[in-house]
Amino acid sequence: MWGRRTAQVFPPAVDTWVRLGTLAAAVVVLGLALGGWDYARSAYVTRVGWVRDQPVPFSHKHHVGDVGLDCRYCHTGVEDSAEAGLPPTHTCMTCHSQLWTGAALLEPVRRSLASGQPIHWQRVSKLPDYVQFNHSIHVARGVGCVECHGRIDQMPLTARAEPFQMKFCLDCHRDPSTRLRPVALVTRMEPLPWSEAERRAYGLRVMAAHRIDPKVLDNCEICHR
Amino acid sequence: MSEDTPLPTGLPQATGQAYWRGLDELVDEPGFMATLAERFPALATGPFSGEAGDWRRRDILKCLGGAVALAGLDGCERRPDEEALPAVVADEDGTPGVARFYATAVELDGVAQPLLGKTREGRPVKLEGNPEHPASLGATDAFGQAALLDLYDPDRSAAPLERGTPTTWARAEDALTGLRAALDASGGAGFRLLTGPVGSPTLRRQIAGLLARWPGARWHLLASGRTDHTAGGDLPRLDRAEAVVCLDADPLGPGPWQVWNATRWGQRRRAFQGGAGSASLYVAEPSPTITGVTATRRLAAAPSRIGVLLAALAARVGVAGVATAPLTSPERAWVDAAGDGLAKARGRGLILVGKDQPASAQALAAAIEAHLGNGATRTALPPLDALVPVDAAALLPDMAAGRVRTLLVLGANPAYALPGFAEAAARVATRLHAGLHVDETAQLAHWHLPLAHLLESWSDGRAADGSAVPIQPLVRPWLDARSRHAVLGLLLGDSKDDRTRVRETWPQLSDDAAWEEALLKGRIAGSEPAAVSPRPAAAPAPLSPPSPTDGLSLVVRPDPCVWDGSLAGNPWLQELPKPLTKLTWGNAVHVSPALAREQGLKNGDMVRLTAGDRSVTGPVWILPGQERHTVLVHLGHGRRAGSKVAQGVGFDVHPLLGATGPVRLERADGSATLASTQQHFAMEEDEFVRFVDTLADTLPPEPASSFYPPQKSSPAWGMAIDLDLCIGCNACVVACVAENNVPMVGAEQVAKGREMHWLRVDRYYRGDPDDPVHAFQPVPCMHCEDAPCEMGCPVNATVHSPDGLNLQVYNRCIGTRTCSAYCPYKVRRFNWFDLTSKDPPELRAARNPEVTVRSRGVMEKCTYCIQRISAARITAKKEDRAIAEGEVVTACQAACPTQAIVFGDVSRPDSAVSTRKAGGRDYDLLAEAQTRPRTTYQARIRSGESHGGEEA
Amino acid sequence: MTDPARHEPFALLAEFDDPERLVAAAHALKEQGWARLDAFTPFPVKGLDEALGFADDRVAKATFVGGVVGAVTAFAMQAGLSLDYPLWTGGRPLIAVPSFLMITFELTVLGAVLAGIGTLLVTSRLPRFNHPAFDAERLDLSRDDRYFLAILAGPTFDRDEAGKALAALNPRSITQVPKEPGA
Amino acid sequence: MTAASDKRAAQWVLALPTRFPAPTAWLVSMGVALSLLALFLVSVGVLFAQGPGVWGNNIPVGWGFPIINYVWWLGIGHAGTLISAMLLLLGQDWRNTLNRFAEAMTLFAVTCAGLYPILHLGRPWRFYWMAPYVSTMGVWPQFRSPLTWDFFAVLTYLIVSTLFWYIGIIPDLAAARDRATRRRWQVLFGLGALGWRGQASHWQRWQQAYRLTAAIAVPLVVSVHSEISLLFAAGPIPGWASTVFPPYFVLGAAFSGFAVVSMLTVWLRWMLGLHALVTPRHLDMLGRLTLATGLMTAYGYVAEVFAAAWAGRHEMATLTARVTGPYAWSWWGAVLLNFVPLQLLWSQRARTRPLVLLLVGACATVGMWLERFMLVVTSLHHDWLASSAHRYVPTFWDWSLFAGTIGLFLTLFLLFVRLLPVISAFEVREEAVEGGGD
Repeated sequence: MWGRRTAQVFPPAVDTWVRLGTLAAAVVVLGLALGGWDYARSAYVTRVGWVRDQPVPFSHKHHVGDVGLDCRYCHTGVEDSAEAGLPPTHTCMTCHSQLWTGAALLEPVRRSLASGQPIHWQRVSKLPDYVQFNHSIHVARGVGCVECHGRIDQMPLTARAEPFQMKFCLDCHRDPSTRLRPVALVTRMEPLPWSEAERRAYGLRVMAAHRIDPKVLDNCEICHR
Repeated sequence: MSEDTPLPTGLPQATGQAYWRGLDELVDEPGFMATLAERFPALATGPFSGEAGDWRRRDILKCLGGAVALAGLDGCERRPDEEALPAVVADEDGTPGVARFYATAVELDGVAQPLLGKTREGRPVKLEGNPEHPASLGATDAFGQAALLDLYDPDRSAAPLERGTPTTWARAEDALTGLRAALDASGGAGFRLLTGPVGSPTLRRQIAGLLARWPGARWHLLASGRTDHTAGGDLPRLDRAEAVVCLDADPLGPGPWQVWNATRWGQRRRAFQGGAGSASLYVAEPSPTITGVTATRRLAAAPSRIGVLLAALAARVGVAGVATAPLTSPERAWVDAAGDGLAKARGRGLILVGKDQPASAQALAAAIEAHLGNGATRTALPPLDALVPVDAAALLPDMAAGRVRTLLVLGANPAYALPGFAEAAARVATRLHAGLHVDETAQLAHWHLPLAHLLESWSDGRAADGSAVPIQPLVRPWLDARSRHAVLGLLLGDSKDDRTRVRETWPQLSDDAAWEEALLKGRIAGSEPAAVSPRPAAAPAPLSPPSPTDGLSLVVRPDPCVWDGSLAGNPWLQELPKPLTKLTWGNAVHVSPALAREQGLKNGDMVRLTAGDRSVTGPVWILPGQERHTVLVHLGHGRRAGSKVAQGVGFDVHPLLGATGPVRLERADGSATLASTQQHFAMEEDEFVRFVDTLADTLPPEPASSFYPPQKSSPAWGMAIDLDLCIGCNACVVACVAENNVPMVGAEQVAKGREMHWLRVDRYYRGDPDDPVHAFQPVPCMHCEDAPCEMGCPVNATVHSPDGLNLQVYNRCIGTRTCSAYCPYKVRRFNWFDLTSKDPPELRAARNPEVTVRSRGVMEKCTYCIQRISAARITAKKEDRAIAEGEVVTACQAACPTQAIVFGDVSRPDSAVSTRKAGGRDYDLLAEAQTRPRTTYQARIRSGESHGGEEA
Repeated sequence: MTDPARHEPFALLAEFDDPERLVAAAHALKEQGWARLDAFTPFPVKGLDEALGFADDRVAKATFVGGVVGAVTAFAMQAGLSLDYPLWTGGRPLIAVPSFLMITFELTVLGAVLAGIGTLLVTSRLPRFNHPAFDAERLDLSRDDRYFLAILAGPTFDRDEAGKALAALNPRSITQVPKEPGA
Repeated sequence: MTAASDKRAAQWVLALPTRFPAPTAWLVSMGVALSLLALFLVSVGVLFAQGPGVWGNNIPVGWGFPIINYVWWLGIGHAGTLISAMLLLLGQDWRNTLNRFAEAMTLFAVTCAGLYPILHLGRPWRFYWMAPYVSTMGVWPQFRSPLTWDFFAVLTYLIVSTLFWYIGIIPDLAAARDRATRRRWQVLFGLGALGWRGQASHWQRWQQAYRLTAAIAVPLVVSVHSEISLLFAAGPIPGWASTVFPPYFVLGAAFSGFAVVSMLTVWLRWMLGLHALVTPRHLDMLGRLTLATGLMTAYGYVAEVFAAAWAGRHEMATLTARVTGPYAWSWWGAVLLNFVPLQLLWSQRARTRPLVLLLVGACATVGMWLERFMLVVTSLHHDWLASSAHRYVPTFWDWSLFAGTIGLFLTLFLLFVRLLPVISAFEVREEAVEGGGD
């Protein structure tokens, strides 16, 4: 019937298609929004759980979990410096001059010592350059290593445990009470034998004692300078 | 964790496993050493731990890349995670991320400026004054601050050159050995050593040894027309002088003695503010200097009139038998004022006469001082030793005559600074040059040997007060360069290391304790020269008749920013606005407004300046307050070689040095754009800089400004800048640049109005351009309580902190520039381009790791050195105490030699800043803008008389 | 031409060539008690709504509601988000009502317009690309300069009654619009 | 004119796209437009590659061409909505021949305006931080900032004026669909018409929606440009902090808008031969509108001078700088171009001369641009401290981007002219039948 001049430009199917199309468009838009929201928080962006190739497959699980080294044995700066610091080759060799002296895995370490060239570690817990994080004050207030670095003692290969995004920092800065622990136990990995209520009660006492005011803790200049 | 938070019951006190803390628990811990090391960092460097160990902490090359990565310098955008490179050997510099300070010094014209070098991860990132040293009192000048960048200059010479081609030190050593043999044979005949002024006792000792070993050798001094401070002379004591008269002299101006004089002037002036005696400064000068701007009474006088003024002054104070010439009424008024001032301050007066003035003038000044009994206001320093160099001028004829067979130029640049050197050098058989750069002289030399920067070598020096300063390296030489001592050592065939050489110079340092003490304090005890009795005043010689004033008189001065050109490779100094003109990146022919009117000149017009048979061509700059017929030019520009930064900037006026004959100024073709950071200097009816007449006067109170209550918080940071103390020396500006990683943008961008300085020193004048009143005003961010900028930002990138800081969050900024548009003070700076990410690693290493490096398209501004505030806050928090008064010192405040800048907590009534603000001279800049600035100013006091009276 | 016998009609149309007669006709039918009346015109004809007894103000209501919703949302958003992360700017209070009114007004407008136009489309069942009306002979002229009065087919629709009623108005022509497009 | 002629004209308008009368003139114009558009792309490329430093902006003049052009375009973008909405409510039927392309002009002008605030940013790729969305930073926009207001204002204005224009064109698209013989036109118009069939029950709702939107659009226009004025007036800068600004800006906007509408009217009339529809009466009316708004703008100038006169030294200094300073040409240029040629429009003979209207419109358009330049630059280049005063000199890339957006505008407008009914045919017909009928 398209032959004769008529106003009927479209077959009935068009209406169906248009309605379906509108629906589809709505779904797509919604999908993109949710997808984007999810992507920005996904491990792909935050690198949470990603293991990076290291010159030496160093196992925190072995050294911390099994051997029982304290974090501060290698990360010596953590208590009095902004940076926890990576151990110099000498620190590795304090033990490995006696243990596993011939292990192929440790060849890069020995080479480093011999050549004086540092070991090229790949940083796992890297904050953006515009964030000024200070380890010492967090340790001094009893923020456990595990709060940010996770159960490092269970990581055969080291991976980022938390999304180092602003929201992550803010959550703690706005309510530190449940993340505080006795300073003596900051490097301890296993969860404390405390109920949530006990933790909060303790945290609140610490905050009172040290005049920690969450209202000013989320100010820009605390981290950005 | 503190006792007031006991562990709740049920918590295991033992922590499962037996953690072991580290080697220090296994080995015997040297507790004493640890604490000592903490308090005296330099000790931890273990100078006694042997050369190798000593180098370790300074080992920069090893981890430069790592240091760059760790320092977090890559701007605001997200980057893939970098590699981390821990040191191979435990860092004796202490934990990474903790700054350490080491006492050292840098030299200008052979005068050492005592410094503390701040190092992070084993590399210097900032220089501060050494509070332990009387010649510094913790203050620095612009040159001292900028020395850091010279150390990291990517254009520094990296390897020896033989006839221009890179070679090894081994070959250089062979050559020197050969030369030594030849000289031994010939007794040094035809050997000449050419240096700049040498203050280092060790270097002088080496030179003495050289001259003794080779009697035929000569030592020449290249001072580019400046006095050799190391040859002894009078040391002014402005702190004791209640009335100072400067005739064509610029004691507060840039130069080796600026810090000494400025700190002393600051002491005097502050005492005067406190009611303890007068602090009058009478200046007669051909062209305005910062001393003239600071003066309580200034007179623009042609150089030729200085003698006349001096005579009149002598007559005024009653020196007998002085022939006087007639004076103009302004001159008369000035002489009367100055004379009365001197008379009032009898015995506590000081007369300084510029070195360009004839000896007769100097003698007359001495006579007046003697007449008034002004002995206490100056100390006469003896020459350092018996060595007296021959002036470089005497070298050229010898060279031209072929009497020079071997010439060793050590750390000087005669091919640039000594007209005629190049031609004469052609007749010299062997030309050696040792310097930091492959400069004009190096290009003429057969051998060029790269020198190490003072901050990376062992040495010593003489501070302004004559006392000796040990110089220790902050970092290992990261280029294949040798110290000046090592170079002479090679020639003389002694292979000792520099540290030994220096210690040999100082027998009193032979035992380690004394040596360590010297290194810690940054001064060598008992090295102060005994003050000799001042030279007896010669009888007033008859003054040379004043030359006709119709002709022009030429004044040649070192550039206030790049000095004699040796610093021309330093971008921080090239882009530093000159105090009076605010010119950057180049020099100009400065003329008086009157002369400009006569000859129809305007800023930027090219002119040919001729003195006798020599002439140079350059752009004109009109300088209000300059004497009618005086023409001022600055040395130090028009470099033809050396650092890339230095080349092709400005024009070289060395040819005019010592030129005799009439001075002429002709219009040349064309004009040039001069990169000035300030276009309008006239302060009409505005009161940006406010004055009170006398100490007793106060400013009228401001009406309450805002509807909202003022901000209450503790701490509440604020700053007070006393314009009565500020001398506009620019030390604060460079200190700010160094502390805050402020990028340099170059002449073109400065001319467009895009300089990045967070802190600028505005300069105004009021009144008749031919004889105006000048004033300086440093302008950082005002940190307004009711900040308009914050209202404008759509993304919360600039907000207010509870302790009263106006924050700028770079990584949140999207660059709408609304904050800048709304800022009445225009203190905000914008990254119009990517200014940082292409910096070479050397410059990255120079950056302060505690300050974010800004990326393209974000706004930045003064933060009150928030990184220092945060550091103090964290330290205080760890010790569970409030931040102590004076614990936070901003970079500008630390550098200021007169302590014009005070920073602190305005919420405590007892703090220094509160005391300043409580005074009657305190005022808000642009109070009518109703922004409630936290930075306030104290008005200048016109009079220097303790008991009122004088009107300026 | 479709065959009425085989096809249930959508409506019966009477064609007029000027609006006055259309309105008059509409009045007439209304008085005869015809319920399901409508018309097809090239532009909104004055007085036709009254004649046909249209009084649908859903669009107006929706506009109002949309405006209110927009206003409340806007102010709540601004106040809420300012409190969610309280950052101090320019010494002003966190909830600065005068400043918030701007965006409140804008979103009021946006809400109102979106709601109004949305309701227009929904209540008119638009878009509708394929419609029996498009098949009608000459009806396309109703977008030009003809005016059609329509009696829509309903459960109690009697073609002949309607035909007579329309004929009585002596239109230029009477057309039947089938529900299904013809073969 | 007679009803019959109007009916013919209406049919003829609907046939315009399918039987386009002036292909050559159109192609030539399009050629110019596209070359300017190319310039636009190049300028944006250079800008993104190097940063805002390619412009002449500096400190103190951190705002230069981008903000000037932003305000200018947005001002132009106010006339369309004003014409169609306000005149519709006032029952001015003569608007029917103008409103369609006037509204289209509004859309495209606002589009150009909307680009500038984004291009102007130091980090344009972060522009979405101005929107309140759930970010991983937990930070929100600053709702006390005039820029945030503008963000919402411009967005709202763009959406509302688009919808207003669209529901207005639907009936014509339907008519065009029915008249079209070629398939592609049928489909194009048919899709646009959303199946409109002129049913009386639809018309009734349509009228409610259209009139309500119009009623809301008028205050919207006022609010939008008032907020643009607050972008300046909220700052403490002499020459900005003035309560005169909102009305001053709104009137100026309307003025510049009408000026541009006048130019487009004359141009389209000539190019498409719309003499039957765009009669001297329309030109006359346009002339009156331009004259009226122009005079009000002039009043704004006077008021500003008075305000400055008693607002203290800094304001006075700025005023003096504007009149005598280095940028005096922008002030005098604005005054002369805006108000001197305008006086021609007092005479009806002049108003009805297309060429006169065109030239006056052109002068006013340039003049209003100069006014924006004057407002931004003279205030910023020497605001409070003598020390921070600095000259501002636009660069090539400033000009090229400006020319580029003009190209963008022309391209869009020419496409509209080529593809859609440029005049509201059904309203013309309505006017013919109901106006001409009685």
